[in-house]
Amino acid sequence: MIDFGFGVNTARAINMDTNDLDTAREIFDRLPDLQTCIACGSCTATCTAGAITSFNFRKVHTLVRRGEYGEAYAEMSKCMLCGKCRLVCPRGINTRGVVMLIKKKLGDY
Amino acid sequence: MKVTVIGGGVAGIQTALALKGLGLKPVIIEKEDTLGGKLRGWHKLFPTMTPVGEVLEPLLRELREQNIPIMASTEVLGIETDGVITSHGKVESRATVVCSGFDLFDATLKEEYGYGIYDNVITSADLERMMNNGKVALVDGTQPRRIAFLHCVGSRDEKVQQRHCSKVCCVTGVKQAIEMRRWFPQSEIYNFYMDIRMFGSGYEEMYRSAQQEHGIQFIRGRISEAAPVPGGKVQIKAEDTLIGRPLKMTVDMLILLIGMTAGCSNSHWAECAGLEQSDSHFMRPLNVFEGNVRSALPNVFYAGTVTAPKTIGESLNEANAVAFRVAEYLKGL
Amino acid sequence: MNFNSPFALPFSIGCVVMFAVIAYKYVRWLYIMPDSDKRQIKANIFSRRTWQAVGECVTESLLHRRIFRVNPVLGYMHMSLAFGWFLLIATGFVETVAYMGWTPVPLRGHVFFKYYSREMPHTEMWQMVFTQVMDALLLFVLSGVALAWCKRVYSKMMGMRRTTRHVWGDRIALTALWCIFPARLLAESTTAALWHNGGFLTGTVGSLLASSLSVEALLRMENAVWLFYALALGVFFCAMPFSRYMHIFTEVPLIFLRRWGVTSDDRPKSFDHFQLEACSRCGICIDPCQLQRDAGINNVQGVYFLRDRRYNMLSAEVADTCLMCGRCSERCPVGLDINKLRQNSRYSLHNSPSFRRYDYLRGVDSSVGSGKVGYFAGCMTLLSPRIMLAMEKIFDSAGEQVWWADRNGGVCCGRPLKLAGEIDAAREMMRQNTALFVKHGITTLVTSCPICLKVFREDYNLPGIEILHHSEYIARLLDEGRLKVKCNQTEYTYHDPCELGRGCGVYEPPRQVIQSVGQLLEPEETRNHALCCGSSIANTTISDGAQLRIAESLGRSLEATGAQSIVTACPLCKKAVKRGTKLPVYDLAEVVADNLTAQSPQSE
Amino acid sequence: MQKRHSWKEFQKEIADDHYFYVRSCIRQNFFPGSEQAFLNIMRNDLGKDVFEDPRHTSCTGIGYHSDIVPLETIMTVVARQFALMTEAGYENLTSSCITSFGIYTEILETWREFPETLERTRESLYKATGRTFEIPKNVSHNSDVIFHNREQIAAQAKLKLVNALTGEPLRVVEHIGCHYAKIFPSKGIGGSEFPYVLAGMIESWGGEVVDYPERRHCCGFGFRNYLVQANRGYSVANSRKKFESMAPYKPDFIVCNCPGCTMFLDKWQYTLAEMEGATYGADNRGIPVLTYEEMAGLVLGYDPWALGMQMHQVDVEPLLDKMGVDYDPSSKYLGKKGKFIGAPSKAAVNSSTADKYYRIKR
Repeated sequence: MIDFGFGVNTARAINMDTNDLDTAREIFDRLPDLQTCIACGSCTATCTAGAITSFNFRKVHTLVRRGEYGEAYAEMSKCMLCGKCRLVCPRGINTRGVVMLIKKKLGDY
Repeated sequence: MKVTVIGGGVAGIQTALALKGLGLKPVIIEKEDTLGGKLRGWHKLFPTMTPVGEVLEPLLRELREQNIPIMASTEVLGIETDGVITSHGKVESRATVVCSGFDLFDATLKEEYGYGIYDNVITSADLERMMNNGKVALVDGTQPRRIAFLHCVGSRDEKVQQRHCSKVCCVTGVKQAIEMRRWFPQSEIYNFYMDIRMFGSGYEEMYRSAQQEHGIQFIRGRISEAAPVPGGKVQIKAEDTLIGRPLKMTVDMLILLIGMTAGCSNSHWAECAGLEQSDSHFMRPLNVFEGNVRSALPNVFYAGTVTAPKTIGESLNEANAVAFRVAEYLKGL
Repeated sequence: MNFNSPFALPFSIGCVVMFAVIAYKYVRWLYIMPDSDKRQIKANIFSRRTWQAVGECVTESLLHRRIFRVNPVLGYMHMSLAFGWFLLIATGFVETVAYMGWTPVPLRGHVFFKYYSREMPHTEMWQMVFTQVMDALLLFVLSGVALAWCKRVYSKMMGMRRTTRHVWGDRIALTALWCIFPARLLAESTTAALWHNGGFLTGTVGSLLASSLSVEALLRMENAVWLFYALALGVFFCAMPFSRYMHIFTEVPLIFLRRWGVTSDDRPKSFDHFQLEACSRCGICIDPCQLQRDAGINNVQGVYFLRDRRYNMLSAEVADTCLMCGRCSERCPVGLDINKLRQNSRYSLHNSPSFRRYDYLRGVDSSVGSGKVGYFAGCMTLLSPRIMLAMEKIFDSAGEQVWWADRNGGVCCGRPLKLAGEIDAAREMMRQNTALFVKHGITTLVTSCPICLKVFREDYNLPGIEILHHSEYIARLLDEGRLKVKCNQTEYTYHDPCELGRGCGVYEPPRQVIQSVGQLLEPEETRNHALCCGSSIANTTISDGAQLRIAESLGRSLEATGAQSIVTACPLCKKAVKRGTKLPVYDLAEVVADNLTAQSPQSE
Repeated sequence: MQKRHSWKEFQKEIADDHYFYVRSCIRQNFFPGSEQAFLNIMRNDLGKDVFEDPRHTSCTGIGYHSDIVPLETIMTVVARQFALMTEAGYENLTSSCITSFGIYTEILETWREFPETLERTRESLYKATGRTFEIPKNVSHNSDVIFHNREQIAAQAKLKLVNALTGEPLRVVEHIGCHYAKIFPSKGIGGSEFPYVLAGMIESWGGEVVDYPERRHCCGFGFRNYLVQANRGYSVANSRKKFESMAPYKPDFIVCNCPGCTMFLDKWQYTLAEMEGATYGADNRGIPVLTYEEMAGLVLGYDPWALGMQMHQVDVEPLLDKMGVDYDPSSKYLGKKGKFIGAPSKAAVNSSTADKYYRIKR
């Protein structure tokens, strides 16, 4: 391989054809409630960790649902599991369960 | 006293029945050879999944029992104060109710979605037809494994001069997604939406069950273009606006949820009777409050989707309302 | 006397297997015990605690006092089997010695003495007494077996709505156990029929047999039934160390180790084996479980969790699906610390070393105010501003200078992560908060969240800082006269938060506070048996619907008191209970703040 | 499957004869044969009058799009080209370059919208050179002219865009170039969404157009993106996106409208092969990239080496073989009078059997 003094940029598009969606499917098979997210952002607004760092639960779980797992484990690891998000979720999603499940499923990433 | 009802869809039929119930003599003028309008092309109705026949059949039966005169295959050429001029001569009447309904948006106008160009790009109306025929499949007869619905095709779109929201496509998309899940339990189903407007009773619940029980995935973002890929599939591009990144995927079937556009006869009404159209080309009612079924002319009334996109229930309500207004008007003469 | 009859062979094999396996297990577990535990044992082995342990062994392992408290019939059933069998063995041993003198007799000689002594005369008065006593004891045990059969068919008789669903190994051992004593009765009765002896039980059954069967038939039968008896014993002994009956012996070392101060820990260790294998799978823990009662979850209760973990088939789902309310441990007849075991199982399943995970916490300090008293609201209290305002009013009224640790958002106390098994991550939060408390020089730390309270008391090292729940703090202010409240006739009922009551043993202070402002009505299940609200932070698996059903069930029980409003002392409970009832739900602080009298004296 | 027909709604006027010809900077350097081929085809095969003034210069479009040349300057440069045309007595401009075509169109539109800029330009040009000019009657791109005459070329064709062995039409990827119609859709045949200028040639000459998802995507040139070395990864990434999208259709070749696109779609294939080991054509080779003149030239029976096809990064021999072009492989690198012009080292995207992949010494 030749070094031309620049690298090829990676594509930014979420490619649903090449992304591995099996893990995502396993996650919402276990917690179908996650599918009911209407992206209101309450979870992120109330987040204890989100007040201190850039952690965005809504965005991370949406990425995971699209098969974008890179960073998801590291991001989810910022969660303190305090449970405020679960109390404010209008859809009654078991957000803490989602955090635990995503960390468990994506531990290898 | 004689009242002309232009259009034999649900609004027209119910208007005629309600007028008859108030002791008036309605006559229905329908340009097609059968009554029922667009409803005949639908399969099941949201949000209760009621088969169309359960709504349409009793209406038609009632119409027969009431012996309401029907002029089918008749075009209306003009509306006058003392009657309506049709392709089969003049019909004398003291009042006219225009129930000429809406047109379906022509999806070929959004050429970037490839309707009429790529095989497995269909509209929501095509899907209803397929379900009525009892066979939903790809063009080659196989089962779709990945299905995408696109909301707002021909609605809220300046590019095709459709600024308005068609109101019913959101819930139709949810309804059809659930029906597709029942047809193809193993498939992946995605709905691409800009906003999900679940305004009616039971709609939100249906939306939630689509997400939770039927595993329909909702992606916020409008598909910008579709392109064919080998094997009869279609590659679509959108932005997942909740993530803020472009997204592309290949689907077996792309279903365009086409909106309601103003009926093609509306401009004719404007010309021949001096009635007013709104910016969206639907007929403009006197006002949208207590005058919502009246036109600017005292003897011309509206009911149903001639004035704006409406659900079947809303059209039926307007039909009853307009009968009351017509009776009130005739009494005052 | 010749003890070499072949029928006893299964029994002998069973004995060898059983004792060998048990010895191997105990030696291994003691050997791998951490040094700290070994030191603990050495320090306490020659103390009063050893005698207390002996006493507990008698009252619990033999008499099953705690089960009697749950239900007398159930207690009797367990006692008759355990104590009855023990007495049979002990009395049988004495009987053998009485007959044979101090000569070496193999174990089977003691157990099958009725067979070996069948040709001996049984005419002496003391011999008759032994025969009758042994028959009485056998009847005692048989009555227990009969009750056990009944329990299988109709468990409500013993106050249990549900019984354990057993695995196959347990079923084999159980079947063998149920056969042992009827087989013994049949064997001894057959011998009694042939030799015309036996007591009131075996003799009577024997004469019935003699009257209906020929001698030849009886002779053939005798060998067969003794073999059956020995087989039942042999099978039971072989199965025992691998089945739930391991608890019979294991409870004894457990009691001693526990008395000597050995406990389970945040991370799994050797002592856990004693706890796991001391579970008799009696299933008493199933009924109190609200997941079973209200949410229809039937495979996660203490008994199933301990079983799954013991057989290395514990799934994350079983380990995680638990409210950790502690109601099961309150009833456990063996006194197992199920929550601790579950938590350290979660550690094995979920803990991931943190490294740089919480780097972003460093230096976070959004506290306001200053004072010797620090108030840590906790994440959940931040979602309940009424509690915050009430606390502010109380502090003002008492003239307290307060440092607000997390009024503008803070760092979680770490307990949720700890309960999820992520101990290392939780330590990061603890380090951060500890540094914050020390930095601001407080001497009293008040929190209105029992979740925080428990972790502050259990895991934080805060020398010189007194940790109080706001219920304790308010009770103290009232005692000291620094707060003045008016007492009215409102009838309140109080919901004990799990983490505050069973978790920290704080039952009285909230009650004192409520009684100072109104009347207190206790629900049926209260204090250490209080129900959980269902939203427990310890659970990450159950759905919103399940949480709601639990809350509604709790709501019904609180409404049944006839009280006008519900008071609790936990922000999470407050939110959860609110969903399950139409009654107003208040935090303790709100009730106090609403009833403060204006002219409360400022403390000097 | 239905064909798209909406391209017919986007038509433009193309002059029939008497063209003033302006060249492309990139093509003169990288595909000089193509410009010569255009002149030959126009003059010899189609019998048209094409005039070229050797004094004409770069339009300075690359400088303009890289923020180096100001608008006033480029307007004056363009005005000078028009002055040369006026002086020669021509009214129809035809440009060899898409960037130039875009520039001419943009400046004419600017002058139309803001007549004062036209006056200022006339002034500047007169002050600087003493020249005056007329606005051209018709501005077209060379490909428009070829498109205009495609049926005549088809009538004179010696070869078709057909696989000589199987008789199947060749599968052709066409790439229009952003500045052809994305700036002024009405100035491109078929508009910006469904451009037809190349597709029309391909269809007329017997080939089949590949409609692939990234058909409208930019090649990645982007001026600044390429000119700054550190940004080139972005440029390559865009080309890669197109290659990945077209590869499943197994195209026989790519035909380009724009000098920059031709260069990048050709050369980035080599770069990607070297950087990522990725090739997109048959047999793990590259996909040949042709200009429309080369395509027309092959159809009209020109010798590929006379068309300058030895200048390509991706070897064209597999395509020539497929089409049944009669050519002499050994004379590939022989210039005029049989002089050896030098040959490049073998690379993964080349089709000729290479002994080994070479390494460039840095």
